[in-house]
Amino acid sequence: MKRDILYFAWLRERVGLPRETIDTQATTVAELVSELAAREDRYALAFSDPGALRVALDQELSDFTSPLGDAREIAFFPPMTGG
Amino acid sequence: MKRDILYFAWLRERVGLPRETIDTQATTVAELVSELAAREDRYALAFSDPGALRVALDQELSDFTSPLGDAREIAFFPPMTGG
Amino acid sequence: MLDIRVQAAPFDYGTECSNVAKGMPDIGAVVTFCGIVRNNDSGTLQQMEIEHYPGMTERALEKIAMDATGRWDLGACKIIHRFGPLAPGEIIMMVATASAHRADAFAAADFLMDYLKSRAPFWKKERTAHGAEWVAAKDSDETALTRW
Amino acid sequence: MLDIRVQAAPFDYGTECSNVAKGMPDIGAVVTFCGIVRNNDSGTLQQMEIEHYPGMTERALEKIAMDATGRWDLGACKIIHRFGPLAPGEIIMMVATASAHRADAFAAADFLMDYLKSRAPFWKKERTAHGAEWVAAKDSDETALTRW
Repeated sequence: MKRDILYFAWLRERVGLPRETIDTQATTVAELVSELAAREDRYALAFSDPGALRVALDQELSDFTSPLGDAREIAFFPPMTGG
Repeated sequence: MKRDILYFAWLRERVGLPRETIDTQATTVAELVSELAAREDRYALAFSDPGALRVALDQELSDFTSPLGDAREIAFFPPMTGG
Repeated sequence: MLDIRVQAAPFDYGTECSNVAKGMPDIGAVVTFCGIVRNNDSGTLQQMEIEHYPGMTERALEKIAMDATGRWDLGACKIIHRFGPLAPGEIIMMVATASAHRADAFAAADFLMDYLKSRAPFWKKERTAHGAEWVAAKDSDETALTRW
Repeated sequence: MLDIRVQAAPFDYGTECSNVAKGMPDIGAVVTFCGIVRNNDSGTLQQMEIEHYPGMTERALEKIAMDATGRWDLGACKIIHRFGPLAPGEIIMMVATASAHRADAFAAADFLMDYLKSRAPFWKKERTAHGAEWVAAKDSDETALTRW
């Protein structure tokens, strides 16, 4: 299934791009992370500590154990620092 | 000793004046209150429930058990409602 | 750093908010509170008259502000309180605190308001077509002080 | 009643404070918070760059504001948050809450800030002569959420 993957802040800088569309068989966030980390060194580095990351499915904060479901847009980023 | 006695809010309205100078032998706030309450009906009414009143000695909040000391200005008023 | 004013004249809340931390590089957070003459439930309030104790008021506000700056790391602390007759919707008073961090600014503003409510010599009288009545102090305002 | 804006442009904090409760007879209390780009201890900060997640940001802020209006009796709730490059001393964001009573206005503003800090998709990067660094989230910001 085709999904848009978005990266923000230092994750965006490590991966080297803000968004990309990939075709994936992953069914959970954790599976998607494993698939991305296996792609290239820069992805492996970016996702080396998933506990330090957050994920949003279609712009809703979610968990790494969540099923991807129909989510079109999956975003990864460091903990937020608003305000 | 001569002391200025001030009244505020509904206490001022009941006593019928905002301030007066009296010559008193009272040595504590409680004694002064008894003396004032004994003067006239309007004072008796104004001071009928001292628990509902507050006192300041020379512009510092104080207690009814406090000695009057050198205080020149003794103010009585209801609980404050600032803000 | 302390800015304390007791006045009959109106003041511009927006302007006072803007200038709390002007030119202070260490400030990351400003909190302001503004109290407004609220109408009663039946909408019949004509006027709120605020009486105060000139001299003691300034001293009490200064003490409260000093207590706040002693407890929290504040770069600025402002209290403006009006007295005299006010119409519904008019601004009664404001406080503003500025700090490096938000927790200090919030706690200090909250503290200022709690003490201002029951330790500063102001009294409110509400006037409607049916007459005038002094606003009674709330027990909850007195117990709020135990938080600190 | 909700006023939520995410923008690169500056806004006038004073004006935004003034108009929170304009024309609302039930409001007795307004609380505002304003976040400012604070310089670092050595005074070498050149710029703070704020990145955000367009679309999700607006949704997250709306959810946080809705949660606040569900928990407290608010007549108005405003959040303005900027993104892009900001200089030291510039205003980053503000929240404002209006209520009949001060306790609701204070609690809601404090709540909005706690959730905004760690549940709205903003990230800050600080630039000095020595390079740029992403601001790390603080554990204390995450634990602050357990207060609510």
